[in-house]
Amino acid sequence: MTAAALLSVQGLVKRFPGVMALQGVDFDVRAGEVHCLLGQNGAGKSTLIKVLSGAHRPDEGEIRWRGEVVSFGNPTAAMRSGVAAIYQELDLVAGLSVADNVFLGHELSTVGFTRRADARRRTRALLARLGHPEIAPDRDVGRLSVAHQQVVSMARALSLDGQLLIMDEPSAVLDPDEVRVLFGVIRELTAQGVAVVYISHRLAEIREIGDRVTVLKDGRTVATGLPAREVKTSELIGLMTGRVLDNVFPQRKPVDPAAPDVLNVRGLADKKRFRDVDLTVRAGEVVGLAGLVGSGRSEILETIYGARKAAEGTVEVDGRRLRRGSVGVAVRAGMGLCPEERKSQGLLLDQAVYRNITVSSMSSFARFGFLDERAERVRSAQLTETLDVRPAGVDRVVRGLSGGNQQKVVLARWLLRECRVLLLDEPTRGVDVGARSEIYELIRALADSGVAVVVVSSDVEEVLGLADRVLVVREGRVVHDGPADEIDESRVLDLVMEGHSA
Amino acid sequence: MSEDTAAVAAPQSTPVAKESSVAALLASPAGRNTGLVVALVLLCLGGVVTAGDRFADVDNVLTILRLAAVIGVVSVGMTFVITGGGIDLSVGAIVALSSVWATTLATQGIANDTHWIVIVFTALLVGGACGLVNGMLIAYGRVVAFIATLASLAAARGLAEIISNRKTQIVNVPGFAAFFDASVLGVPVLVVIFAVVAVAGWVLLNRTTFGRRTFAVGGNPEAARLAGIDVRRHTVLLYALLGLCCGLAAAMLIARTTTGSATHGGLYELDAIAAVVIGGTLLSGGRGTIAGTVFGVLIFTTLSNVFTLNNLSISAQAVAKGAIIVVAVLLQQRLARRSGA
Amino acid sequence: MSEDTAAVAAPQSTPVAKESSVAALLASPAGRNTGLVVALVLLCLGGVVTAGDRFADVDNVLTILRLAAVIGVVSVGMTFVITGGGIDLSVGAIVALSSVWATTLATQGIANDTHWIVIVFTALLVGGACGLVNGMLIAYGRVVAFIATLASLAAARGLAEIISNRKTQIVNVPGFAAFFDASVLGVPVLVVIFAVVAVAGWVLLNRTTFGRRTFAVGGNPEAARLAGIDVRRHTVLLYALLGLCCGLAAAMLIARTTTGSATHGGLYELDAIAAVVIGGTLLSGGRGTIAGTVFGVLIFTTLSNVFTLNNLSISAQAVAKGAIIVVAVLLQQRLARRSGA
Amino acid sequence: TGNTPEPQGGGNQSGGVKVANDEPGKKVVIGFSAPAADHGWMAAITNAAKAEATKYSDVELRVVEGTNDVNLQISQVETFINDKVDAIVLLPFDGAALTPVALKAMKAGITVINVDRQFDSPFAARSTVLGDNYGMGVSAGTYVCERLKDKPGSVVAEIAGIDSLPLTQDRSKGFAEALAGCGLKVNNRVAAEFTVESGERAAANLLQAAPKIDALWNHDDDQGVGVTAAIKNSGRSEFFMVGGAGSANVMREIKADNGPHKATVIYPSTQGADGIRLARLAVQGKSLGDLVEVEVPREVQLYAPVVTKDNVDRYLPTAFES
Ligand SMILES: Nc1ncnc2c1ncn2[C@@H]1O[C@H](COP(=O)(O)OP(=O)(O)OP(=O)(O)O)[C@@H](O)[C@H]1O
Ligand SMILES: Nc1ncnc2c1ncn2[C@@H]1O[C@H](COP(=O)(O)OP(=O)(O)OP(=O)(O)O)[C@@H](O)[C@H]1O
Ligand SMILES: [Mg+2]
Ligand SMILES: [Mg+2]
Repeated sequence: MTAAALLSVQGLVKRFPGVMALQGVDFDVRAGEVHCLLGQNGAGKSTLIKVLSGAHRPDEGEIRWRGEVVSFGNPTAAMRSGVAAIYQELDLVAGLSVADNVFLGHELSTVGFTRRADARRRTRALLARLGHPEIAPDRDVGRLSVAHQQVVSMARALSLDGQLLIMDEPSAVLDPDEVRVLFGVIRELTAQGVAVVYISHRLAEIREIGDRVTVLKDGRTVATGLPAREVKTSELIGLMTGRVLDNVFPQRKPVDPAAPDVLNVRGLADKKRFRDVDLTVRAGEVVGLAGLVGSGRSEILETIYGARKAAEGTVEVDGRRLRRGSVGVAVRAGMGLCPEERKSQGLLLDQAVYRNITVSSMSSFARFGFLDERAERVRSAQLTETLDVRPAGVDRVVRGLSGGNQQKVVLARWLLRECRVLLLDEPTRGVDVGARSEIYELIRALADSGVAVVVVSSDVEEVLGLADRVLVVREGRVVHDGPADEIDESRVLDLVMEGHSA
Repeated sequence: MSEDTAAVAAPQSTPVAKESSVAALLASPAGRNTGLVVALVLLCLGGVVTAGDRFADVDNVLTILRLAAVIGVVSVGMTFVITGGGIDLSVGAIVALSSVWATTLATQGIANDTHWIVIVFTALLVGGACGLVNGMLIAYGRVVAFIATLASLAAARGLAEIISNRKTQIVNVPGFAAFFDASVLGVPVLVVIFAVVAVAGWVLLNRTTFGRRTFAVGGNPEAARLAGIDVRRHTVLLYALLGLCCGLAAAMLIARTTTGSATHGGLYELDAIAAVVIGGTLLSGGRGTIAGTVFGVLIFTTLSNVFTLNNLSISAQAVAKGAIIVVAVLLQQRLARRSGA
Repeated sequence: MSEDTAAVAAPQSTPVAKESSVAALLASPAGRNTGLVVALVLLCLGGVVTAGDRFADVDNVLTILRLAAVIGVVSVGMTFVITGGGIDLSVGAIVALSSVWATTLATQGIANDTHWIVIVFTALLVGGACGLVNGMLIAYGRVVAFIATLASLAAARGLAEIISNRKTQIVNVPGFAAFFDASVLGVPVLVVIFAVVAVAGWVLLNRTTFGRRTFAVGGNPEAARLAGIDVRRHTVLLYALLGLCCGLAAAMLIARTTTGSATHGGLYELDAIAAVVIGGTLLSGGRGTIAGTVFGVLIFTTLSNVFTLNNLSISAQAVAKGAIIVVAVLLQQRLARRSGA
Repeated sequence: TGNTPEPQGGGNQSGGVKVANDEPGKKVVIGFSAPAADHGWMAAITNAAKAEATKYSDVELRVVEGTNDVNLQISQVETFINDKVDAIVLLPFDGAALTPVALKAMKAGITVINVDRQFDSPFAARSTVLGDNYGMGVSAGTYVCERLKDKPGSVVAEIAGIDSLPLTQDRSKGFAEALAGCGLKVNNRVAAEFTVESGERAAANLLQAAPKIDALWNHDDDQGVGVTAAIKNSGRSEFFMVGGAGSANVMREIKADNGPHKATVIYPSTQGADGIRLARLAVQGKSLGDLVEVEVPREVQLYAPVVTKDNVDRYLPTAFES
């Protein structure tokens, strides 16, 4: 490992209207190392990445590349120098094929004409290297699952052949199996001397892959160069949040055996993704759905919610059968869905936070159709405070929030509505450790107040720690249904992967 | 961004002032629309300098407002549709069809026997029905709004021609013109109607669940659907609302010209969309401002008034108009950016 | 979705056939545009049934194609702009201005001394320059495309009227009309030009980096920027390209009418946008198909040919046109959905 | 009432007595194309042509969609040529632009009758029926001069039609030149678009621009309905108004003498109908009844008379209902 820094950053400052996203960041990356960035939601990690990759211009500070001061005025300049980035918000172009996306901006071409066969071939090779030979280079990226889109983003970054690869929460949408493949690729790269900046909210991952750690808090470096394997978890959490957290998962109360069934799903099937799904959730119960990415869990939730039309089967809430394929009916029956893709399915990005929160419960703030905005703001402010949305302020436009904070806004919407049934698809994706435990507390508290909760998560630990009962989904079928305390992580992983060739 | 979001987002300072909805009503459009106000003021200055008293005359101002009234009503409706992520090219044709239907001999016969309000109702009914058809085609038939309303444009104008046999139909119902030609405290009824529609539109868009849903549907229809909003029904309502506005505009136009004709409302679609977009409503949906639209309409009507007062040739008018539009938009953007929105 | 993406996405079966670009060229538009093809075929059947030999006649088909050629060239350019997330309302005005500029006495004088190609170059130059101005206003001035091109529409038409002094300018340059009126293997030169433009457009959109970037800029400008594409420069290029197409269309129109006039190209903006959108290009950008646009143009021109042959009442034509547009779109949607795209 | 339907389209009464020319002859297929009927006069032209055709059992008329796109109109004529019609009556949107295709039709042996807007080649039409746009302006100007000749310094206003059309230029030119003859000029001029609504809009602004007016000439009686409405709204009555084209409405108003209109200048909407007649005669090889000449003449220019209260009864029957 060379001592000379490939990239070093000093006193970096970036302002947005009303917000100082970065207010003095220092750190350096050496060739061949995996440098992890840690920090709470809104700490400035993504902003830092964007500055380093030329997507944002810094207001102050100095960036040195191989010892020389540089200013990456635009992404092309950064790419030319050998910096490749995978952004948190997966900036792919729906409508273009996988291969087109991989080579967008640095197309393989002869006098302007694209070499499509070449691009396809190299894309296939890159995808195979990332453990996903099944993604066809000709598919429309917009039709891939988020996980597959993440893989395409990685293929894109690899195709740039950079010396510094920056990854902003690449594992958030991947399942454990895929994370393992990703780590394999990272090790391969670092062995060739490529430096990697890795961002994740999962401390276990950082221990596994990281060499050094830099912690950001409120746009400032609070610690840099910590040895990833040795540093204590409590120390990291302390640095990030300023407080001590010992137990992430809240205490489970045993579900009252006399509690009534609230959600009752029988024989649910759609045209091709899943079938024979039976699911019963009692009042006060949290049911977790584990499974591989692409196993059809999101589709199951969306179908229960009426956002997709079921081909067969019934959904009952409190004993009343719901009409198929109507979200309105489901919502009126007391259901709420926290969708998987917050940007495209969850948020009104250009609207204020409070409007995003109250959108599903507007009628409770309205008299004769006229809204009481004051009440809306007050209630929203309470919720955002509980969830620690940063920066505070319910009048902020959601687009300006960091990824994790956006997720909390979606969650707040359904907390506000006081549902009978809450369906949560990856509720803590991109949420930092501190806020995560708060969200767990909230889910638990909701359940204890009699709500039936269904949680889909690719994080097996989360499913086991949070749920009373665990269902394992494999290729569109429920292959296991039992209490959470009668099963452990390795058993779940076995079930999940049975017959899977990985 | 809706007017009030911007207004309260800017300074986090005075929560007391925020609460007063009257203050908000006054402060927000002005804050948001500084550029438009400046453009309009400059235009008026231009008018005063070049045409002096003839421009600043009360009668002239009322003339401008009267001219703005008809297209203004349509533009307010258009603001809803565009904010909701749609577009409607058929507004002019709907105005024509409504005006013709409301002035057929049959309608006039009934109105003569009962009350002239029959004519107004007929126009509203026809307009609303056309809007409903547009909305259904778009929401349930899933025809792209641009194409669906282009088709309606052709069909409605054709129908208007068939019904009127391409003749201008003259209105002879007593009381009808008298009502619309009257003034309330010196303000012509037409202008009063426009003002009422604009204020009602502002309230509907910014203070009701309907308006909030409109922003949601236009901003991210998938998210709105998953949040439990019936996006398709709402879309139908938006087009029906615009249809009603067209019907009302037709009634106003009948009163103003004493006629119904298949040629009424020519190119209203462009005028209305231009006023809405120059006002700051996003063509892609999710952001809309009624105040901006009203300023947009006023800018365009004042412009042609100033041109006429100056006896400018039509060609020169066109060139100047192009330049002024661009300047107004640039002004609006620079000022809006500076005010931190 | 671009044609080829869809075409190869559908059946995962024959990777060999996929590689043959000729096969893809033939297969893809057909697969993607089944509905349009069906609509066009139905329309032609309607023509044959109602007008028999008069419709199926070679001369009549060439008449349809000649009519389609001018607006077709504009529509191909428009496909690029719309796919790239823009819109251009000024195309008709640019055609007018180019036609006028290219037929001023001065231009004709030079052309008489040198070669008629001067006229064509002038038209291309003026068109391209107008497009460049549009593009700069939109990309660097950040004026909304709708408003910027609306302003250009007014300004360009006004300028055309001033230059021509509102008189129709007659072309007296020998060779000019002769060239365009000629036929190549029985196909009129105008039609050949349209075909060449369409094929070149298809290749540019689907087989070059420029085309890929157009999709990216229209589909997700932020992603395009992060991928290192100069979004603003690309936007300017798109409008300039459309401007060039308008210049070419102007030259073709000059040849067809032997005149340049400020009234040329009236409402071409609507016709072109309608053809593009009915062809399946998304008005919001990111997806576009040249083949669809060509079908769209042919559907509209065939429609008016069938009407001409059938002596239908003019108002009834308008109503029928509206209905047929809606049916065509519904057909296209249903069939596209079924074919799994 | 104003919109009482009267059974006649423009040309029914024209021609008066039945002459030998009306005897059925060989069958004639006539194609008819005109600009978009986006205003009353243009609609009346087409209606009159259709009405005329139905009077002859030996005429088959094909009317195509009116259009302001010269490209489309050219292709309509091409379709007629393909169809081998016997004659084409063409009111071109732009005379010069339609000349090449008219030449092509003539070369194909089709009798082309040019109506209203003239081709720029004498070989492009067998015969031309022209209104007299310049003459219309002259007539209007002369009438205004007559009424204002004792009041030098009078304010004259003009509301033109679509300003980008050559015919509007001609009308304005004639008007200005006639006024110059008596020392007057056009003090305020605006242009409308031949529609009621645009007339109202233009007039409302014009009335503000000119606080005092003595005479107002409005090019088109269809837009005149809107102009009258605007005048009524403004409550102004200090001036008299001269119309244009000669719609039945305005003539009734002149007759009743209860509005601003004191006169109107006719621009015959019967041109289309005359075109049909000439086409039929030319194809059948007949001559014009009242001429000694054995062939249909090359050009017929219609007169633009001024209609006032005194002579209105003569013109009312052939006036068009806008
Ligand atoms: N475009 C923008 N406009 C305004 N504010 C922004 C913008 N982008 C980021 N911010 C603000 O900058 C701060 C840092 O955000 P950033 O996205 O870098 O956080 P992060 O550390 O990546 O958080 P997360 O873990 O949630 O992704 C936040 O307060 C955010 O609201
Ligand atoms: N509309 C669609 N058309 C075609 N394929 C689809 C569609 N929707 C989803 N898929 C496919 O389904 C798979 C993803 O399914 P889904 O998102 O339900 O998985 P999941 O179990 O929820 O995983 P995750 O937890 O990552 O969301 C992907 O392979 C995706 O390509
Ligand atoms: Mg982030
Ligand atoms: Mg999922």
